[in-house]
Amino acid sequence: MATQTTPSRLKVAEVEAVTIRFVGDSGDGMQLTGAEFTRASALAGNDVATFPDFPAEIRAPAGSLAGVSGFQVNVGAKDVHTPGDTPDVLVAMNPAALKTNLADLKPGGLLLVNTGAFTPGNLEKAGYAANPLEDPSLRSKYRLIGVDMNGLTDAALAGSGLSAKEVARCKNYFALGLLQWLYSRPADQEAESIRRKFAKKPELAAANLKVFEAGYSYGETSEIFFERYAIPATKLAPGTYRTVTGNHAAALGFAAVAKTSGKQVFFGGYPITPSTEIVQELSKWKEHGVVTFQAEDEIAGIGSAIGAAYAGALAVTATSGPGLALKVEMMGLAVIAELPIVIVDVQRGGPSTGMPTKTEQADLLMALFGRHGEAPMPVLAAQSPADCFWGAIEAMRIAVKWMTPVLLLTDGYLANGSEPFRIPDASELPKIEPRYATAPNRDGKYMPYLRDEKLVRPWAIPGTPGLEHRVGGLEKDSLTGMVSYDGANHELMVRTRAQKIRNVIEDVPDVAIDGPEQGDVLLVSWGGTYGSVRTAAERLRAEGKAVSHVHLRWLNPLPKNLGAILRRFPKVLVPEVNDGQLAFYLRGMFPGVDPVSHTRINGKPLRVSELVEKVHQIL
Amino acid sequence: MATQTTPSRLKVAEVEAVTIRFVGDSGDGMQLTGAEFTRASALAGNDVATFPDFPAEIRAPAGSLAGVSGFQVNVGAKDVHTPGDTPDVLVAMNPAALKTNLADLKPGGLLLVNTGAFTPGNLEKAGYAANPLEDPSLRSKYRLIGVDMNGLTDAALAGSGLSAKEVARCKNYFALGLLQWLYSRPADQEAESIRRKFAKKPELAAANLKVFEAGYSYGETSEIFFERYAIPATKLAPGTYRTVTGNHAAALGFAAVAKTSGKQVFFGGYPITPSTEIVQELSKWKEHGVVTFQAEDEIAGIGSAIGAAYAGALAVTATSGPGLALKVEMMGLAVIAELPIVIVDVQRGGPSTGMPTKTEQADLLMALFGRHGEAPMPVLAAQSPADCFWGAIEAMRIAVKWMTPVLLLTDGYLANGSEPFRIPDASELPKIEPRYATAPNRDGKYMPYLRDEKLVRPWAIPGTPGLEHRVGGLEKDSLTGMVSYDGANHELMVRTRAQKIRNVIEDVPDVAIDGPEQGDVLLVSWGGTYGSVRTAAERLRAEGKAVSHVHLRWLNPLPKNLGAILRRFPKVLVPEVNDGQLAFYLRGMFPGVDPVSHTRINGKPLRVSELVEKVHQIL
Amino acid sequence: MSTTQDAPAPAYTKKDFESGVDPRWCPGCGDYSIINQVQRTLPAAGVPRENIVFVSGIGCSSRFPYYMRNYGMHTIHGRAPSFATGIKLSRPELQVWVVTGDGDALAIGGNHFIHACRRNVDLKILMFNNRIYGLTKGQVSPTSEFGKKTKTTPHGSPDYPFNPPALALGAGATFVARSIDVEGPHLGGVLKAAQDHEGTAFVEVFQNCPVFNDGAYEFLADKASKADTQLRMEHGKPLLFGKDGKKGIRFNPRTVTLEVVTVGEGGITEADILVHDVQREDPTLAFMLANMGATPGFPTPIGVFRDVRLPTGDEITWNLIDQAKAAAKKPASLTEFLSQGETWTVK
Amino acid sequence: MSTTQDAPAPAYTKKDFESGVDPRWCPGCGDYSIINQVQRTLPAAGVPRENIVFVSGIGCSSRFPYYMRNYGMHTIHGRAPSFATGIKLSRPELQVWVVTGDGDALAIGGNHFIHACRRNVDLKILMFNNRIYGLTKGQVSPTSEFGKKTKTTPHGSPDYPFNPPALALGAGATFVARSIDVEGPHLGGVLKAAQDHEGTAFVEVFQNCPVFNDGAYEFLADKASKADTQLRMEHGKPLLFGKDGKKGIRFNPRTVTLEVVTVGEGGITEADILVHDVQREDPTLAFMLANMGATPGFPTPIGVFRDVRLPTGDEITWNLIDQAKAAAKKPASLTEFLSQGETWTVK
Ligand SMILES: Cc1ncc(C[n+]2csc(CCOP(=O)(O)OP(=O)(O)O)c2C)c(N)n1
Ligand SMILES: Cc1ncc(C[n+]2csc(CCOP(=O)(O)OP(=O)(O)O)c2C)c(N)n1
Ligand code: SF4
Ligand code: SF4
Ligand SMILES: [Mg+2]
Ligand SMILES: [Mg+2]
Repeated sequence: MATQTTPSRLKVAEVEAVTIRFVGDSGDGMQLTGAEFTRASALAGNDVATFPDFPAEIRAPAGSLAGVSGFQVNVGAKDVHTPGDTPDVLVAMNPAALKTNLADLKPGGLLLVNTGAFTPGNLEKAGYAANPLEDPSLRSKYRLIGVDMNGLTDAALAGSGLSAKEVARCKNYFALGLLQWLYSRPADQEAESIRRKFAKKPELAAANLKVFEAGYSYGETSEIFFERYAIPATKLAPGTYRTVTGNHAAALGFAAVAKTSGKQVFFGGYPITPSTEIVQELSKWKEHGVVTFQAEDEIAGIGSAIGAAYAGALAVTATSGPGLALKVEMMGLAVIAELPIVIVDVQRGGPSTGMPTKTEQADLLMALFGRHGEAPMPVLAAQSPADCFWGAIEAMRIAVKWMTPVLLLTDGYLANGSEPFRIPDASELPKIEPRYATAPNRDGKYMPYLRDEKLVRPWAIPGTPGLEHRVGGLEKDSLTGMVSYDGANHELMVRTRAQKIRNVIEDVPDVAIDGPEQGDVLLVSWGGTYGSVRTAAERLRAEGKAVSHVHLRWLNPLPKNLGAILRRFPKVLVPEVNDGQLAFYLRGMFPGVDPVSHTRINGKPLRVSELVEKVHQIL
Repeated sequence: MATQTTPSRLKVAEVEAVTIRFVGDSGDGMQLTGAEFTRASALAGNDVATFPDFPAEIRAPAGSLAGVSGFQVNVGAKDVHTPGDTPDVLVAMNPAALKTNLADLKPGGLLLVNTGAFTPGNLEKAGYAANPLEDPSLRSKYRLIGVDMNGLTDAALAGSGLSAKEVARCKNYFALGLLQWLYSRPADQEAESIRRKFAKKPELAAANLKVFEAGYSYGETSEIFFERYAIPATKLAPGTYRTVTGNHAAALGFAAVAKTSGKQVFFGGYPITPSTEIVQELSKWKEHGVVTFQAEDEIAGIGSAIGAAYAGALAVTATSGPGLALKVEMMGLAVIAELPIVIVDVQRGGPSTGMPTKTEQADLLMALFGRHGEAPMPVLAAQSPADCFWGAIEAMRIAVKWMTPVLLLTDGYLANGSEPFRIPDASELPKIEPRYATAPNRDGKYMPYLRDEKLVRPWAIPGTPGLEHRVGGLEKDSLTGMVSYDGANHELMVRTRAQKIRNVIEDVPDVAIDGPEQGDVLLVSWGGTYGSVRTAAERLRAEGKAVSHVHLRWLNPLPKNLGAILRRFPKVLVPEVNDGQLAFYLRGMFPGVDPVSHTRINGKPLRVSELVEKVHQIL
Repeated sequence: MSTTQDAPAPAYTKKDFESGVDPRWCPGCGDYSIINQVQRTLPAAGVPRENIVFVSGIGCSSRFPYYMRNYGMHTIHGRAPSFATGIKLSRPELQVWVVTGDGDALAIGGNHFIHACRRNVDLKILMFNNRIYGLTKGQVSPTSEFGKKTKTTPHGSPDYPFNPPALALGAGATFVARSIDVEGPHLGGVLKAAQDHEGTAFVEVFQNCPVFNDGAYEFLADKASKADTQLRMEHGKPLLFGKDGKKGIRFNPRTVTLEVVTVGEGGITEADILVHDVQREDPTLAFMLANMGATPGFPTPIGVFRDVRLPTGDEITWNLIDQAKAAAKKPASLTEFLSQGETWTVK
Repeated sequence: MSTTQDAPAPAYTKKDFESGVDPRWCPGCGDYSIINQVQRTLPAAGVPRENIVFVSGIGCSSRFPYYMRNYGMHTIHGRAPSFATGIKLSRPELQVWVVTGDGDALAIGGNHFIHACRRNVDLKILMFNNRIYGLTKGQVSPTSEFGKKTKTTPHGSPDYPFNPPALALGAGATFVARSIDVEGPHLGGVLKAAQDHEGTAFVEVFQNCPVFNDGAYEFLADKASKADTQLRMEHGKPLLFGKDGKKGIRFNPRTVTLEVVTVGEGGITEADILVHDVQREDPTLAFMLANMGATPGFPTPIGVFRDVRLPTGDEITWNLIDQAKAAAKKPASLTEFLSQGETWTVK
């Protein structure tokens, strides 16, 4: 789809990519503005990656520093893996937003400011002694463009009969209009979208549209810009696309499992930031074979899921750190009972309540080792917002095939970040076919722990005559499933459970090396840092450095070929948003391998520039 | 103290050590018999180590295999580190007991059987087709001595007016009498102890005493024994001794803290096997400054303890695997709030409910890494029953000094096993002196996170005017303690908390090497396997092998000198009662070090013989 | 998943519900007589054995499922209701029983218990109340008497006990009943009523633990006095008790309290005696009777306190699902489903 | 540890209880008026500021301690009562408040809540009931109305809500009350009563969440109709309400139910109106009034339901400790203590 646009007096410059950050007060609708610009860019055929960054869950006072809400989008003509480190364009709707974000703007970057909001009151709330816009150094550092969006919005809506408050809430569309114009987006599409969004309130639809058009034509008519930009469409794989956030994608994945398997997907859980959207989406899809249950707490949430799994459902729970902590005992039961269930952990800043709205990767070792007794389970991690769809399906496939709980790790950045998602055809999805036992498996008796050659036990569900049996948390006889306190049996069962999880390796693809098979530095990442690390590797190779990248989707079991690859590189660098957990894990798993650990724990995705620098240091 | 005994027609042979196992039905009082023999041996100046092994918590049907209860004691003239691998003497009170324990008896060992219990009914319950005592192979393999203890007990109590049931319950004293005689224990002491024990029921005291004496003189008069034995007194350090189990010792340790510090020790917890005796003991000691609270669950248990810690108490909770799982979220809070509290985890067979009455060491990695976010805390482990006393005190000292939760690991074997404990003088105990803040610490304000040079934050408790402040689970400003969502502050706090725990190294003594500083094999152990591994090392050196042993009381931080030691030995063997957790941890912590892992997961302490063999293999 | 449709409902006998594993309770444990009654009660309903699931937590009582020849889960201390809720919401055609103890249900499991009462998912919850922690050998439980000496309260318990029926009624339970391990037929009747009830049915069974809390219910079980200490509540019948059935419970409207009176004395006739009505929507009287048990001088009520039919949690959940399905236009294909919202196509 | 002895009790004003941190609640949030009343109520009691501790869980409501100039803990979702219990048992001289939300107290925290009610440890529990999860942006809570559409129940909630006062009474609470965020003076009075009560005091505060559940209590707050929808319970006074105070609650002894009557109509006099008595040991009437709130056609009672003095959990605990100390012969030395039982000496 070409970027049709209105004829313009200005020349249009082609750019490869741009990173724009919209910042304003929580009340200013920056999330909407960012999402709309993203949508338009995607529809224009660009690749996009976004990073919304909103304040703590509770609304802070209007105009305060704590109340600033931001949305960053990276739009490109080539594959876009990250929302971008530092914005090329900063759109600041008030002083607090300017103060908290200016430092990130690229030197010489475009600084678009809503001057109308720079009132003494707002300046004070932001802790500005004087109006920073009047500070000449600002103009020297950046391409400052001040626009009184408040005033122009008022003007546009004069006589509309809307209240001052309603009018004020329209100004984000002015900013959007201006940006859409600047990046040569067709105006008409936005009109459609506005009508859809405000279908119930036509008067607001009209108002917002008016303001959007005002912003759009302001760019054209006012003399403030001397060129516009266009970003050529990306060569994405052919297909139908939509944008998804990680949480939305995970929910779609589980629902897809229900649709393709024809089996009930049962979700039992308890709301917790940043995982809640998963259940919120799933609850809408009752007609698609999904049953959701909001329990009284996380323990009951996973308990209900394990119960449903015993009853034959494809069971899921989703949570974040504090909730995962509460599910630990239950996970142990699922391990010993060998029942299939998927636990999604959307990691957030910890420890304890920590930083609920910030991202982190610090639950890895807990996911791997955080259960009492020997309780191994498969652990995998999604690598991008859209990949949460595939991660959800794969986790469920493994759980059912191997009769085991499976942990799927995502994080706050993936959960709220978005990117284009190519809608797959049913045939592209792996088959999930639970084989419920229907008959006794040993001389007319049903032996719940009589395993197949892969060490998987059968799944007999209530309602099946003759297969009545009991499962539970006490050690079980390796065949009959009766309670057993025999030491030898316990040892056999512990080792068998461990071996079964090791056997999952048959479903773990070898990792692919991005870059030369051999080189100076190997970057190893897992989970949500994929984009930053992949981009860093590409940049470094573009600089001519022999740098390769391996990204781990599977944390347990680790891919067969990983050890050999690690040993092939003189230097291995493991960048993480934690205190070095994967680096420690790799050391423990591959004697002799001693990676350099690079860690950042500031609640934000890793910066590409930082990684590039780090590699320069160790090269 | 010499082993005074009645003159005897038989010669008395001196033996260095003997391992005796008493086995019978749960109803047969084997725990009491074993404990009494242990007491007498200790009083006779021998060193002792015991291992009670009782069935699942619920009473099994009388005479059944599942109902067998055992008590093993190792008595020696030299330092005794373990209850012994395989008994020299097996006292079997019924067929089920014989069946389940015979395999463990040393070839040629003394097999003392209560023939009176070998009735058709009991034989059937034990699954014996024929009476095994009539099987000649038994006599060829062991020194079988059959005594109709039932009959002789009945005879002794004929006309006592006791019910048949009461009479039957006396027969364990016959066995005890016989063994006390055989090992040349003075009869009079037992008389005292029996009177004390049955003070409330004089008629039973009389009966048991009678039966004890019957057993004692039976040895002398009957012609079944041709010699008696005596075990010379051990050279224990001078002092007053008592025997303690690990749980009792831990409770004594916490109470000792209350007495020496003059501060309240607050225990909040929830009963769980095998940790419950700790709170059961502490609850008795209200007059010693201990407050105990049985909460509605483990979460509330540790919650109440953290609350008490905030209020200034020296707080403790104790649990086992499933309970530890439930405390995970709370531990994270204690980490971020930096409040002192000791969590005792008495490890048991896992995963899930697992094997509640069996021992295991499989919670190590959970203790180290089982919390969401970066939540490091000091972890130490007791090495013997009596050492649980010192472990409890040390854990509390560290918690208070460093304002941090501390995990103390013990296990089911330590908890129920017993050994002599030299009663220390108050002066031998480390001082624990909480320094509650009394005044503002920064320009008239109180900054809860203003740290000292060791990075420890102050402890201001309610009731102190002017220091009112709030703690909580959200990330806090590094100084004021106000909620902070600032990324840089979060990174600073995560790294500071980690560094603080690394600083604890100043309280971690270097590990001492048992054996040569350099050699062929280094055995590395932690926790309850100390005794077996130490004994194995001694045996191997006795064989002339260059084998050394390092035992880790500290798991986090690890001792400063450990890495160097590990690297000094060509082979490092790490034996554990789990699937290789310490071995993995050492690999992760010391790049290049790749220990051989030896694991046993059968609910029992490690066997010395097995370790010796293993070392032979790898040498 | 409904392999259950075609299952026949054979005429069962008690034996058909015995798993063949011999119970591992102590000799004389009250649990034996309870399982006995459960196994006698189940056949009547004619529910196919394979459609019944027993779920328990941890405790002596919670070993129960191993001894039943049905599907079963022996789960985690206190959490049985959560598993049971998942099973019933996922497979409403199954009959789901929860077997629990006073510690399992009311200490660590208290939250799941009250939420089960609130949601009214069709679960039958049997709580064996021996007023002690049996499995862990004798610690105080939330139903242990105030001041009771146990292993963790050597100087006496400082806690006031829960009154389980009162707690359940406060949480909104639609069915609340009580019986005694040794009163076989009575227990059987209560179990039957619980099985017939649609919605969460809570049955408290007074159970003797001869090993760690022997004689806790002597005052109720004692043949000589039980006629005076037990009040057997029967729907539609006046609340009479005592050897000659002349003692009764009268409701005193002035003081708004219950009192013990004797028919024939002081002009009291049977008409003055409160008539028991388990179907009262307002739980007040049931609550009053539940609390009466705790008041000295009054008999201890056994039988059904309340039995009210409200839509069950599983019915409501599945009605919503069926409505959603009915409202949905033809089953959407996967691609249609995934394509909701805005999409674009790359050629 | 008792640094508190010497502390004076200065004459405080509201300001003395403001921490100086400005609250971060949304504009118009009911929490503002509640904290306002708490800060007005505290000075009266004259308890030294440093002897008061506020403990909360997680939720909008649970941010409360940050805004109070006292000691405080902002803990873990649902667990506040457990911390508070530890503080109070360890340091009974402190005054301990718990601030919680409907989800915090009754969803994840339900068990700790009912056990607090049962133990009667002297805690003042304020539950801000906005019938929604505010902090997580609008999911169903255990007090959300049946059928309510929320983010996790787009087709309507399938769960029956808890009736918090009824639940607390079922759990044995000695003090149960209710008020409304917007009824400042009334709320102040209830808070004062809670502070004066010795033992666990539970106060449910109806709180409006303008962002995620606006108008939940419109029916009570609405100036025009509130006289008819609110029933203000006052100890010793007849339960009258309505514009002209002529409507009243009568107890119908025949049906054993409450009914709304009008004084002056059909021969009804004020004498027929039920007189409120918060000190009734028997919780039945309080329970009846609590349930009345849920019944259509009836006013919603606010004020104190029950206020009964029983020995508190902390009093009992410390009595046992003091008795043990009194019974103990002279303080045993460490060595004496450790040497209990059998010992032997090695020379
Ligand atoms: C998480 C956890 N905490 C504690 C325990 C230990 N435990 C097992 S059963 C039990 C209480 C049993 O009492 P009750 O529920 O009354 O059952 P009873 O044995 O009396 O029938 C306890 C504390 C456990 N198994 N798991
Ligand atoms: C263990 C855990 N689970 C879930 C959450 C997420 N969470 C925070 S507050 C909350 C509920 C808040 O509702 P409520 O208690 O009614 O307080 P309100 O915000 O409405 O005042 C939830 C689910 C959490 N922080 N911790
Ligand atoms: S301990 Fe008590 S409750 Fe448990 S089985 Fe034995 S008698 Fe029954
Ligand atoms: S979300 Fe609701 S409850 Fe929370 S602060 Fe905002 S208005 Fe108050
Ligand atoms: Mg019990
Ligand atoms: Mg709420």
